[in-house]
Amino acid sequence: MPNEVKAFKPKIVAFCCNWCSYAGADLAGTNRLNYPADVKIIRVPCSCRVNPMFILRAFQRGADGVILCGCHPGDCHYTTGNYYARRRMTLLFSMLDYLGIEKERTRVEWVSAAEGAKFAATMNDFVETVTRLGENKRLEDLRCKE
Amino acid sequence: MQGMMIARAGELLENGTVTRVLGWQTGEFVYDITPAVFESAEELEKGFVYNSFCGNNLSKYLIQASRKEGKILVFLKPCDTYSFNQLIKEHRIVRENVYIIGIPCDGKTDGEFLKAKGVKGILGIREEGDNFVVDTLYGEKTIAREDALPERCRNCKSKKHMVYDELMGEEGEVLDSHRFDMVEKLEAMTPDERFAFWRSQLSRCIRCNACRNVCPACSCEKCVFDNPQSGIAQKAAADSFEENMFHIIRAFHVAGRCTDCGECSRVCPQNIPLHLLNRKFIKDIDTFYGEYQAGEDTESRAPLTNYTQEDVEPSIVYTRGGNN
Amino acid sequence: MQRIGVFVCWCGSNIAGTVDVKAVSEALSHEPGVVYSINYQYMCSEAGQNLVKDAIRDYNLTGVVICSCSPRMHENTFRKAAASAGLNPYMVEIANIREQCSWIHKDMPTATEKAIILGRAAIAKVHLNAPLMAGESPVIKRALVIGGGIAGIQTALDIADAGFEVDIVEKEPTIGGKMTQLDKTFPTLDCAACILTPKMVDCAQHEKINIFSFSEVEKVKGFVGNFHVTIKKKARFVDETKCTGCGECTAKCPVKGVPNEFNLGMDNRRAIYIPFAQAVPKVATIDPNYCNMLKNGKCGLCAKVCGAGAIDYKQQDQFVEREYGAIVVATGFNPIKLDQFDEFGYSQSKDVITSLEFERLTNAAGPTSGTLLRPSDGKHPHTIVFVQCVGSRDTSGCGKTYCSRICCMYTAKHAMLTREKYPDTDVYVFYIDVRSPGKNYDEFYRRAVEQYGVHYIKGMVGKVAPRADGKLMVQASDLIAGEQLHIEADLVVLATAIEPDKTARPLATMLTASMDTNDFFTEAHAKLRPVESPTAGIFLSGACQGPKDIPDTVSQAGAAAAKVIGLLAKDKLTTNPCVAESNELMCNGCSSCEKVCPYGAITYLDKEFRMPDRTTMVRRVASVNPAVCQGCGACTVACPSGAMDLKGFSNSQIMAEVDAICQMK
Amino acid sequence: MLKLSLKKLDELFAAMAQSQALYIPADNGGQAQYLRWAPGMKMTAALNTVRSAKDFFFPQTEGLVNFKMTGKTIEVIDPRTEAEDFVVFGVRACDARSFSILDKVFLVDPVDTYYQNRREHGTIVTMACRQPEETCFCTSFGIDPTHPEGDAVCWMTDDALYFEAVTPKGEALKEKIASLFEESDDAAVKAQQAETKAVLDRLPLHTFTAEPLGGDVLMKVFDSPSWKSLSEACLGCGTCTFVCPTCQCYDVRDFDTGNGIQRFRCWDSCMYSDFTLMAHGNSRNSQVERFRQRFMHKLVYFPANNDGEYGCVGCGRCLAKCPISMNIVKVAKCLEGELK
Amino acid sequence: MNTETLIPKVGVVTDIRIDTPDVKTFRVVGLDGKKVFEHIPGQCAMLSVPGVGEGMFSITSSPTNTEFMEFSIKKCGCLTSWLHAMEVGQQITIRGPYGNGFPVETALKGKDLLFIAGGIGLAPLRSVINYVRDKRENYGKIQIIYGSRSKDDLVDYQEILDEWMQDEGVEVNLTIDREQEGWDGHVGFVPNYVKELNPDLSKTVLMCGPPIMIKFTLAGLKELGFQETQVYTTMELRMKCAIGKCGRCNIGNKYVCKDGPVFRFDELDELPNEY
Repeated sequence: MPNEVKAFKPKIVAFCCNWCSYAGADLAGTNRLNYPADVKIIRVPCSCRVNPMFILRAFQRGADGVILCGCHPGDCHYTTGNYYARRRMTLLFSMLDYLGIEKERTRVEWVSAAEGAKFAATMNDFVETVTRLGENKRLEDLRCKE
Repeated sequence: MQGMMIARAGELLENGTVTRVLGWQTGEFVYDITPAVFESAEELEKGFVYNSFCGNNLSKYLIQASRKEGKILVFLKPCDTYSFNQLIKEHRIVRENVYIIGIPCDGKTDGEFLKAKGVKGILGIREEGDNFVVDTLYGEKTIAREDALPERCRNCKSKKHMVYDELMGEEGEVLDSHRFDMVEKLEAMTPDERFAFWRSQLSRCIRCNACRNVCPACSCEKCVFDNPQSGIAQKAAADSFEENMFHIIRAFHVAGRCTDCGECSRVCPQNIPLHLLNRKFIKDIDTFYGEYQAGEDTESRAPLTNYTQEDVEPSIVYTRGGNN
Repeated sequence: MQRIGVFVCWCGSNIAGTVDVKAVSEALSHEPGVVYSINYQYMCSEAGQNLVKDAIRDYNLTGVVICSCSPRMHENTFRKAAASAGLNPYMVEIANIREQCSWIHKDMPTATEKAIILGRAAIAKVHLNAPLMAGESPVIKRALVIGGGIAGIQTALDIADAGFEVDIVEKEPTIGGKMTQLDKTFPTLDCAACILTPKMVDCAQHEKINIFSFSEVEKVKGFVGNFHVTIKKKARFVDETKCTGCGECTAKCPVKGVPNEFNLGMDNRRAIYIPFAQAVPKVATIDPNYCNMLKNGKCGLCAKVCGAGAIDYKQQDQFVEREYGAIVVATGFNPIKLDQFDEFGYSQSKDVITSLEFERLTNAAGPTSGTLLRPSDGKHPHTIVFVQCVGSRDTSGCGKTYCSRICCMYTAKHAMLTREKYPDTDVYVFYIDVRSPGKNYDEFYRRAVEQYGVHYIKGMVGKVAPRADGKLMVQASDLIAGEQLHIEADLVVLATAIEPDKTARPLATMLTASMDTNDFFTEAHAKLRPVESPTAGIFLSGACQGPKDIPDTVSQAGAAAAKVIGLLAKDKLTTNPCVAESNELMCNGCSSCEKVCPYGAITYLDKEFRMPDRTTMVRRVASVNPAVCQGCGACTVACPSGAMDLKGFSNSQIMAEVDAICQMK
Repeated sequence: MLKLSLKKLDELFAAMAQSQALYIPADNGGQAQYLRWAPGMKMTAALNTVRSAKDFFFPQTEGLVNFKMTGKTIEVIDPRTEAEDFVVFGVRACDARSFSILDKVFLVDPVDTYYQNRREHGTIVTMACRQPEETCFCTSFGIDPTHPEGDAVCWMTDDALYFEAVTPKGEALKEKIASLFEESDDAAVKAQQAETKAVLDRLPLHTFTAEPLGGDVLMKVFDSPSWKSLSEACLGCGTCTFVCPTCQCYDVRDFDTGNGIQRFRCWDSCMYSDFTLMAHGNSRNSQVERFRQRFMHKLVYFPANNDGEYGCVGCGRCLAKCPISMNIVKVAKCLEGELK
Repeated sequence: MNTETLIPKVGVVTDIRIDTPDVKTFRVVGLDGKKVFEHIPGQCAMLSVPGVGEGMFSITSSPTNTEFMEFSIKKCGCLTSWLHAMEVGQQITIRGPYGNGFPVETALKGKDLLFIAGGIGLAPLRSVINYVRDKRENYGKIQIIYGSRSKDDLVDYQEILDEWMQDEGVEVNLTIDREQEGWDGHVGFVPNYVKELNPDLSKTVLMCGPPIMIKFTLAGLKELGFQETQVYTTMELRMKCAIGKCGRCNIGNKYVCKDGPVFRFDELDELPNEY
């Protein structure tokens, strides 16, 4: 099948806070809840550790979608971290949208350690959304695609 | 006004209140004015100028100047005082070493802006009523003052000084401006149109760093883009990604701190409307977290170092503006 | 260049079932820096750990990547193994190829490819890992309790009983707090003084407890285990060490018309006074606002009558510096001011009183010696209206949005006691909801309604208007009957909302402890760490954290004590080495990081820098206290210059992971 | 001399673009910029482009060499492919002169083959100036804006374009387009030149000269106390450098694409604080020194190494674009003032 | 001349010698196992690790060594740290030679030579010293004054002991900054030691070391009666292209990479003091 067009497989980077979402992802695993292998998780201590730089970097390096998962507001292990993350990401996403970059490529989702099912569902949905959008062209760095 | 300023500055030098004066100096032409430090009445007489071309925001110079020995007198226009306050808030200026005289401002233009209006070969400029009369190599030209002012002045946000030790002229007022009109227009476009708009703008960037270096909010000891350790250092934007990256991160770093002084757009040699990026953040902050004007005071918490439990979720971006 | 060992775990068939572990270890062996790569059935087993240890020694590994289950499971196991082989434990990274790979993917090629990528990300990170050392700091084995109410007393007693020294700082002349002013306590109706005063005496007599009464915290420096506190002992013009509390002076003092704050101004005291009979310490205090001697040097009577020679008109504020390992905040509460609630006529009629005033009017030691009399004319009231939620659950902006939690129960108590003592009295209670979820609380409330015939009316009081004849016209709505009520009352009692003590806010600033918008101290975690402040070494006891009644306060006080004891029992604190660090050369001193730090771990120093032109310049720079930082990383993003970075999760490490994951291969 | 009606300008562009890339100064974002010509594109009315024409030979970023790293081994790959031929149309006299200055840097031994390659593939068609701006001072460096250098030279009057080939490259181009032109005398051109020269004499900077700074006053100029006040307001940005047609400093950097390393060079500015930064120090620590370097280089060092030719062509871009309006004219005048 | 001067060649590190706690000497050959290029003593090469950086290093080995080149490199920044972490067999890139080198075949020929070095400053001089030792007949007497912080910081100590000190007509004077156990040689700073030794005024001086040493030694030499025209040194500034085009390594109108790195002090005198 040499001429068959390879189906688009998006690259998704998921930043997960150590205390809630990463544990939620573990729980999804423990419960054998499927989500696409396109999602790769990076563990961070808190959603507030995620710098907009990291998100842009991911797009530069070829990511098609970036999702940030943290504790539910009010449940932050560090009390207030996700509140700051929420503001930062709201503004960043709004700016990306303003620049005409597909806003659906970025997402924030609050996933607790108990929400394995939500984690898997979120990832399934996000991968589907990004797959629909197709390859990231507007924030790509062609040098990294050679 | 210029005469009063020179006289007052001379007095303050004379009586020892200040040892230096930060102001503007005349140039080769009527419009090429340079910020300068004056140390004597003679120097002031010789070169000090205040006219419709003194657009430079002098606040940022005080980061260094206020740390030097002795007190410095600075003339600040209303919009400059916002920057000054913001720098005070961030502990960048030593307040005790600065004596501020607030001066009125009716908007500042520059030679480049007049040329963009089709004026060639400027030899001299007179202000006659609401007009600029420009003497050029190719004859005289009259431009209405209103048309000769750049966007930042036509949409002036405030004639009120936020801080001063002494005020020249009357105390002004905070104005209702239309400064978000263009942002709204962009928001109303489709993402494709917006993308095309910004690509056409940012692709002209030559990474001269003038916007960054002039910006009073960009006062970092070392910018992440100059720091090889930061992982995002870049000298010349090698491709479209790096152009976007620089301007997004720069706007983000000054979000909630940018006073909207407009210097970035003024200095851009490529005429990129960089203030539209900053204003987007300002507008979003106002909408999401309540009205906030950076530099209005020296105490309040900046929006990005603050939160409320009821803040909007990032998903608001999906449901808002810019139809798909 | 690191020398990295990669260890791929099969986890039996848990991983090996869907991930081709051999292919993973083979693929990763070609990554830059990888000098050793194997796979094994159970890496976490002793044999597996030995593989790691041996490889570290044999191959001089400087970094280890374990591809296995979640780091939440075995990160510590492998860190310990590495440490035992002489490798810094923070040079170990885990690639989670079980929970986040083999268990969720069914297709072997897919799972294997992902496992390789996750391994690469871990390798990329390890390349940038640096050895980290957990810091240690000594613990000063003494606690400070700020506030000497029931919360502070209980915490102090519990800590002291465990053998640690405790200082109580109380701003009033006596400890005891609000509880001393109460008459009976719900739901058991035992007398407040009877259960409180023995504890006060215990405090005074406990050899481990030291009471600084009439004192305030002036300055706090340091951090968990090492707080340096300056305590201001306000001048009371009486030598505490000499005064015997005999009361001779307070009886002789000629200045009689001083409003007595203990009775909420409903009677008077002298210029020299002891707040109440059971005060601890039982020492007189001169009120300089009223004392003639202090005001104009004329009098000196108290000094003459004092047999102990304790009077000292020249006494000054004294400052005491003490060191503590832990600080407990127990600053309590106050009823709110009622300025915003004109509709209840509090300022217009003496017969509209607060619940706390009602307590004093029914207390045997109160201004009426326990007989319930109208403050205006000293007559027995026959109709009493209790108004609930005065300023509580108020979204109008005049009061507080929260529920004050104690009012429902004490109002039931007041109503019940009134009906018991004066059965001829009609008692109405207007309420929005009755909240009685404590043990035996609802039974208590129902007794008031069912057994004592208190009229509970669900509804709001709209207006209380004093009439010329002294009656109070109460206009209210009965929400259930749907009608307007007009009641002629003799006494109206307002269940006033409570708020944190005014001293709490400046104290929080000194302690760098965070507060919510209502000025209640925030806890480190609402559910799991309710008695700890996010700032390490600061603990919360009683109503400073949120409204609570005596049983809750005492249990929280005990819990706070247990946490303090746990801390003080340690000789040294081991600190998490994954903390933020500020690069002074890049720091702007802008304070953004400090603002978002939930722990107050960041302070600023003025530091002298050599400038390129060989002059020096003083610049403000941030400094992180590693003993206090918990490593969330909020500061790293707030910092525009990138001067702030987080060890163990540095910008470059995370970006290396991003790169590895996104890499086109 | 060849003549073409301006009505046929589009046809001329089409003809030039037929066999090679054509760049013309066109309006973009309210200012002029060299853009690759496509049908419909009009020439700007502005005197000159914001960015100079040096980009064509010395682009802002340029890949030098790629590396592939596997284990301990390195593979070196030259990324260059044969460059396409191109024509730059409408280059002004100042920019035309700048190429000869750049040549003195890049084409001296050891030759910069990247530059050389582009240079060989490019044909420069210059355009005489008609309406100079007050910021122009090319005449101070012996440049005649009414008769620029170049492979071919053009004059534009109100209704016609006059063309003259100068070099073999220009001749080659002429051959391709000659059919569009008609032969003409140079009367109209002469008249226009005279008219322009009259304007040149009225330029505010027409008396400016950098002469007094040449020769052996180097050390005296270097140690001038004026550098401090001149540079005081300097933001340390690179605007002057990047719009300058003769600034040629560059940086060499590596970019890790994830699949290999791309080594590229990009414009750098001696005004930047990290320009001379080393692991253990910086030879130009303060903005005063960096500022001085830029002007010393153009006015003193470059002439010293190149038979007195200045590193400035008087295009006036830095006068127009400096955010704080500090520029080579002010600097030179101030220093000269001191030398007197 | 290599026309593709910005494109480097691949070099293989065949040996790594640990000289001092922060100096290592790397032996480099081309992929064919031979020397990558020929050079003059004092010339430099651009070494690079792609992705890490490129830097100018003086070639420490003598041109008379026909098999390989050596570089003594002190760990001080990003690139040098990476180089220090290398293992044998690692490939790096190399281009050169750059700079003018010492005038070994002209001005120095037949002269008595005095080498003065401090710390890593011996690296560029080692090339000349070994060149001169190998062409002994062309030069007069050789004196080497070399100092470092401590005995452990003396670069090429073994070679100095085993070879240089054994040569006839070569006088080696070593000194360290502070007293140290196991050291019975001279203790003191180089400038003072030079004055103590009071070398013959007929000698031509080749000097390299930290700026502060250069400054005081030069003053000392002048005091002793040496002329600036007798003293050579070699400079180091920020370099990127190494071919006099990128614009950063200039001192006045001279480019260190092209017109230097070797300067005679009278030449430097005519240049602005910006290095």
